[in-house]
Amino acid sequence: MGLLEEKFEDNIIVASFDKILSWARSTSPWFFQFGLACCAIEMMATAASRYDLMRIGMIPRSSPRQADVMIVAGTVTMKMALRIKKLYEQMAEPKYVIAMGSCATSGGPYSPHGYHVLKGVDIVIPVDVYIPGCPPRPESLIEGLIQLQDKIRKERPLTKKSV
Amino acid sequence: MTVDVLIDWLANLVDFPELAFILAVLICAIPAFLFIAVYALVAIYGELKISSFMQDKVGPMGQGPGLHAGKWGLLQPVADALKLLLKEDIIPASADTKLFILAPFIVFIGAFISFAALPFNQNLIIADMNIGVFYILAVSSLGVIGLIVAGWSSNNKWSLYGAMRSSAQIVSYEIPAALSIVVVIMLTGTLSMQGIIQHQDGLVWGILPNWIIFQNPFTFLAFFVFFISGVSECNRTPFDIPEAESELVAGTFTEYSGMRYAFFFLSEYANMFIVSGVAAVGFLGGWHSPIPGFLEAPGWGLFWFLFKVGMLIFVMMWFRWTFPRLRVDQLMNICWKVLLPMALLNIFGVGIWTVLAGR
Amino acid sequence: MDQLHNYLLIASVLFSLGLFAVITRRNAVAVLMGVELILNSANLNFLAFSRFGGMNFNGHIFALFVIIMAAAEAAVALAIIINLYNNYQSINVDEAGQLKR
Amino acid sequence: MYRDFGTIFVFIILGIILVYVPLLIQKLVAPSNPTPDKISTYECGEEAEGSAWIRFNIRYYIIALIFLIFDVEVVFLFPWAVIFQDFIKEGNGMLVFVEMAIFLLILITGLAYVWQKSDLDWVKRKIAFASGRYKNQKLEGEN
Amino acid sequence: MSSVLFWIIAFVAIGSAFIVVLNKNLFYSAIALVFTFMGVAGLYVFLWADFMAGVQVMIYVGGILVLILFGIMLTNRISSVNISHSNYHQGIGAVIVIGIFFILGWMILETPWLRIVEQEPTQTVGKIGRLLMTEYLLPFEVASVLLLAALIGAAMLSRKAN
Amino acid sequence: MSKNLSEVLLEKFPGSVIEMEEIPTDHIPLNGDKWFEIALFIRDEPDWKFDSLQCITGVDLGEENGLEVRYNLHSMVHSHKIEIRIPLNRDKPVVPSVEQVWRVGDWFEREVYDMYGITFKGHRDLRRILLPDDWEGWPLRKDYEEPATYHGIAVPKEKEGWE
Amino acid sequence: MGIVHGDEMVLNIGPQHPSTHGVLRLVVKTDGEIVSQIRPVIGYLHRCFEKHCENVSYDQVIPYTDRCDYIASMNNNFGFVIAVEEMMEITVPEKVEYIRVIMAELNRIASHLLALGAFGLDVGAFTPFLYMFRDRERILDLFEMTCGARLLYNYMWVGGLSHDLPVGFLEKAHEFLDYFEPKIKEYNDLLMYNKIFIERTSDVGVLPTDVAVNYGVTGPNLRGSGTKWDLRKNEPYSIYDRFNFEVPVGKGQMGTIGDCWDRYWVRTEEMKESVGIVRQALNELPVEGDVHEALPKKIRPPKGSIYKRTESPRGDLGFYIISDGSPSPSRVKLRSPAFTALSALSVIAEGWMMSDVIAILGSLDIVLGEIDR
Amino acid sequence: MSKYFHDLWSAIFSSMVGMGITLKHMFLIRKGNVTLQYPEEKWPRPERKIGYDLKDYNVIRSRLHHNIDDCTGCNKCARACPVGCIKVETMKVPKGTDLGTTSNDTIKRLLVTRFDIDMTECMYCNLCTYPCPEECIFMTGGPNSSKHPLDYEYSEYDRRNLVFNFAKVTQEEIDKYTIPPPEEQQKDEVESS
Ligand code: SF4
Ligand code: SF4
Ligand code: SF4
Repeated sequence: MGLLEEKFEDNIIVASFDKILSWARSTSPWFFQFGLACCAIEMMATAASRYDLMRIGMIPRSSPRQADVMIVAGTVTMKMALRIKKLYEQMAEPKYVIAMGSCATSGGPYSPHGYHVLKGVDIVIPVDVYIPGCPPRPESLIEGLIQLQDKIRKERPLTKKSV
Repeated sequence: MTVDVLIDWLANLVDFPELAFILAVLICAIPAFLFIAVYALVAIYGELKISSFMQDKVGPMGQGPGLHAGKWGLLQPVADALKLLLKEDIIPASADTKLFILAPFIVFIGAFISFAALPFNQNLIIADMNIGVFYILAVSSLGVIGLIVAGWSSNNKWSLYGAMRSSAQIVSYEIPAALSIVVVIMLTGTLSMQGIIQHQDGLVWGILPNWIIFQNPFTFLAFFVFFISGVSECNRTPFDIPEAESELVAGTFTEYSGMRYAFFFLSEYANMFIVSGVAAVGFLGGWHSPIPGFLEAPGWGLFWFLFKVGMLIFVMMWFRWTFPRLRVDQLMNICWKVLLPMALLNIFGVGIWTVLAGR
Repeated sequence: MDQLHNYLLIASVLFSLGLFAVITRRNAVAVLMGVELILNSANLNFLAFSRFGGMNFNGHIFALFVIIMAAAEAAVALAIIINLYNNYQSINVDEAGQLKR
Repeated sequence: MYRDFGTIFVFIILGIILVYVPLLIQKLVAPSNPTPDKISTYECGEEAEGSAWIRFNIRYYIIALIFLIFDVEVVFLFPWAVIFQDFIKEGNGMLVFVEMAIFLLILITGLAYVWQKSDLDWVKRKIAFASGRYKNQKLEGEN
Repeated sequence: MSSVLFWIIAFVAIGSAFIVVLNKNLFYSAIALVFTFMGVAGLYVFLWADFMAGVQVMIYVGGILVLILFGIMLTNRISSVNISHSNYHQGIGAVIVIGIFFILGWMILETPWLRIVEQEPTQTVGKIGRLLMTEYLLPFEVASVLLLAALIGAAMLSRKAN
Repeated sequence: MSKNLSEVLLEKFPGSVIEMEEIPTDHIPLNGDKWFEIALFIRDEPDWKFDSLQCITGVDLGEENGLEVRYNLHSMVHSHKIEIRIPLNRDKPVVPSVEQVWRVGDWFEREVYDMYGITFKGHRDLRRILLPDDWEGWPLRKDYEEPATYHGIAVPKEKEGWE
Repeated sequence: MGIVHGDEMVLNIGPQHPSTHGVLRLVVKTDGEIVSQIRPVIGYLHRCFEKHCENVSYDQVIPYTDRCDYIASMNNNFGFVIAVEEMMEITVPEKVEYIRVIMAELNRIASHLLALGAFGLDVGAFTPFLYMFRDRERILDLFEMTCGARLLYNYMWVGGLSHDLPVGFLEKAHEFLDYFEPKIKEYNDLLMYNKIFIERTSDVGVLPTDVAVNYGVTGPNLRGSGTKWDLRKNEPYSIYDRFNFEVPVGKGQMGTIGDCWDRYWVRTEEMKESVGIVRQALNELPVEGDVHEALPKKIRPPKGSIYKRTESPRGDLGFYIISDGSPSPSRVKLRSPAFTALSALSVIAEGWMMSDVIAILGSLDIVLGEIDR
Repeated sequence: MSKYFHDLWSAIFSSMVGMGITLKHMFLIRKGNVTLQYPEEKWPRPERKIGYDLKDYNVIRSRLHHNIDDCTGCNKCARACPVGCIKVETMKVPKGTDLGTTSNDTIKRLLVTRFDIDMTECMYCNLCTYPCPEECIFMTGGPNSSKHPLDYEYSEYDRRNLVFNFAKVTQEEIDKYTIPPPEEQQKDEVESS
């Protein structure tokens, strides 16, 4: 943990500082290009001109070290699950995960007989936001991302969490 | 010149000349750093917006619930920078820790100290050295070492590829760039940046400003040779094979996160500024206004210089968002088989031209 | 800093270190680095004498030529080293000496 | 001269500080939680097979070799270029130019040599269905 | 002030030279060499040879060192033990070298050096250029032949390396 | 078409075509023993020229009937096609590999091996292709049971909150 | 120039890599920049399609076929439904046929746009990719208008369609075609005729015809190699024999026949042809007709099997369906064109440089969903 | 040699053409801009009048809605679903109980005690909506938007929130309608368990 993290009592200055920090985090969530299946196409479509993820500050990064948000877009198979876990581990903190689409959320259409499909990516990594849809419309994805931003904005990195 | 002026002025105030000197340099250097930082923010913003506009989209926008990046996303780069500051700093276990830490320092300093020799206007130059241009060429080689160190110490295959590619690329393109600068020196007879700019006063061919680019056809060619080499030295598309995202993930910087990555990023943008700055000084008349005698005051000098640099940086971005990238051997071919002969041709051409024209 | 012998002393330290590398190191590249150190010290001497000998620039010219030589030497030496390596899978200087037929 | 380079020196020191301070701040505010998986080498999600520290095949090496020679040449061109105008004014322009031209031509011969010997080309490899531009490539092992 | 700077730079140069010589890891040696070269370039500045300092940085750091780094990467499997190459005859070497150093040092300190202090030159490059074009024209042209030879030789050697 | 070919094959490779009560029109049932030679023959014979192997399908015909491999061949030259079926024993399914006749067979055969556990004799690189190497069982056989865990990742049999 | 051999380096490109088009993993042996061996590892997206097919009824298979080749779902639906229709001997109304062709061709355009854009991305051009996505989005609008989904449609049913065309579709479609045709020129100017692109792709990754046939490569990749083979022409299914269109084959304009550039070019030309087909179909589309007329009450094909091929944007898409007379198929095998194309990668890409391998992979236009199923 | 210059020329020329195109786009951004700034603007949806048995089924693939009041519990939708993400449980009610009618005037005979849709597994294929005789399960928007607003933005922090329970039968109601099972049946159950 960072040396100053959660070391401060809550007061006005720290709180406003905190606000700025979480504002920065929430405003520039660079996402990790992690397309797995059909949802990835929709993710690309969202990043493309019509919906433009850059609008909300999301820039694709292909190295996990520089990414903040991992959008798990697509079906997670058993073969892939271990890799996903590894890649998630390799991301620098703070890191967030979005499960995009039915497959990533719970195995989706492939859950009944999918012997090789992981029934939900949350079995291997913690997920922050679940976006339903198969594939989710770009609007849904953006909405999910905004939800995530809300969540990030509520975080207080410096303040001791009041119990 | 500014430093000198400042030193003299401070020396009157303070008794110790050393202290005055250090103070004066600090007074210059801190703004220089701030300038780089602000410039980088602006350039990143510009890059995001320009790329977006070229791609028929809007780029960062700061509206709506949860999307407050300022109006038109003006604060986007600020948020990015702050966020990078807040990112965890990862040093891979298998990396060579010492060199891994050292690399951003080398790369950043290599870019940072070049700024000392850029003339922003008639007076605003931190160190107007006798060997100004040569100095910039020389210290740019520091960046190469930094990149090799970064790539090698990461112990990551992509990084290694990126480092090898970029070092080979930068050193190769240094030759045509330097040869094109030689063309400028041949005409101006000085290596000092201010000297070069002062030489470009007045008119040539009756209507054109007496910028070196317009002085004869070979200098015109030399400008392009220099600029293309410069683009390549900054590792920008179409010469961005070291960071080729579709091949090498993130190239040299694959393992870098947080602030260390930010410094590489910063140096990349700083390098763009330096290359454009040298091109502006060497070929486009530096702080001279495009219409001689019009708006030539020092304040306007700053404007003209930044304007020219900005335009060149815009062209670099324009390149980036238009072209595919070259393959590494084609890149080398262009350097050795196109640009180098052209640069040599320019030297001969300008030499003969000046000898015959007598100036 | 205005003393000639300061420079000469520094140069001699560099020279000694370079020499040390040349005679003790086995790796040919390391030997090459030692040689570069020696050449550097020589250059330092040239320039020092040039400055304290009346600033007549002959020393500069000499240093320039030394640098050229160093570059040419480095190029050829490294080419030889690579060659050596490819033939013997080793760039150990004394082994290379033995392997010569 | 001292002043100029002293400035540079201070710049270097300052550069170090300016890089160091943000890193320090980062240490203070950023989370840090190195787990063994996190600090393992990234290789597209796979376990890295072997280290990257191997003998790297450097076709770049020969480029660097040629580069070094031309770098030296550039260094010679600079002093010449500086006094070129002076000599022209003295009326010896042609002479100096020819002197340099000889120098350059000798080196251009070198360039032509390496070009002709296709030392500047990158490729020499075995491709199953090479054709067109890549058809007449000498394969590995030939010369 | 200037003398403090001088000693700092001298210290950097010599200290990193020690690393170059003594460090086991060849790559580290090479990186330390950067600092040696930079330090020596700094000393050149104190000798009023700004152009030479630039040349030093450009050729040594930007050229020779890159080449050396490539050479290291090409000939050494760095992850393996080979990189930590052993030195040999270190004891004897040290004795010889220290001996030589003392002789040199004694000589340097004892010799009554002639000292002509001049004004700092305003222009170094031009002077060098003028000398090159006049007095040293022949060596200059010969240098190009040397470079040509080096180029061809190196290219040929590395072509033969197969 | 297939009648013709089966006659030719019977002539050339006696015993290779499985006799049936009525000769099927749409396919040729083959005995697997000589399959490699037959494949070479029908690929190169100018009359047939089956230069393109369209598909290899493994089939599980249920408990009593065993497995089968079906080859769909096509000729680019003559533009005709044929289907060849090789029935196999369920316990020890082995069939000659045609990977070296039609290179496309390489992956197709690996896939059939992966899914049905049918061994292709003479295949140079017979590994699992879609599933991970350490997967157990042959998933497309009718009697396949899904494994409960894979590398420590549990496969939830029942949905959460779904009883 | 001399070869100085380095150690061979084993490099994993993928499964998470920006240009493996999903979750392909290439285990690559490199010697410096030059790739000496490529071993594709697939299966990271194996979603047990065939197992699902055995457990659901025929109409429920259709949404799963969507998800196989998710870039060209319509074509996958098409292939499956006409296979089942052939088994059940259903003739579908004229109108349905026309609508199917329109949809399939529009989807072919969309798929090619994505393929070309991604190829551009692989060679480093970012902007054309976004332009193509922008125009693809308009096709998706048309689809969305028709059936409500943007990517996975479940539109074609056995014996008919899920919906009739919506009001205003024809105008919109014409409008799109008029808009789209000039855009192809823009893409070409921006990317295809760019010298850098030509340098990167021509003469690179040559796939000779005989190798292509032996490797079962079909579709634009085979046509890029100069073989005039298009199921729409050679074995016309549905109503393709009524339309007038050309089958573009690679001519080696910029280099050798069968190089990456040719494959790119063939796709561009195919988009133009598809535009033509859609135009014709839109004009001839019968106004009257019920798209649900031929929907069977129960989909129970007779016992037997069928292997039916159609021309998907990636090549011969074959469905091998075995029916045991029950409502759910006993075996469905999808013969994927991308599967065979990828299997040819190692033979055509070995010996090239890293960047070329990426470009060649991009030019083959693979979709992992279809390869792994 | 001429090839060399030709290549050079074509490189310059084609680069210029490409740069011209991007520049044009950049300056015409106001006109060519296609971005939908989502939370503020929503894409104008085309009018969707799509005939299917003359009923204006909406086909925007979005969240499934269910109108429990109209449901007869016939389980057709659940059987049509390939994934099995609809779970319908019904209960026989004693003869003569009036459960009301649906809007299609079908008499409801079964009490729907449970109607869950798991939207995390749904593949939005729309197959479940066609067989429903009462048109009470539908994806929203379009002609159905009178019943429910268009609804595809419902991402959640918790996956469980994506399982929607539509049945609103209370325990009392269940108790009220429970038919005491005949003796034999009870015995069977005990044995089997
Ligand atoms: S949720 Fe649907 S669209 Fe997304 S990956 Fe799964 S099947 Fe494909
Ligand atoms: S839309 Fe399809 S998957 Fe979803 S509940 Fe209905 S039938 Fe099932
Ligand atoms: S088909 Fe309609 S009426 Fe029958 S259970 Fe489903 S929703 Fe209810």
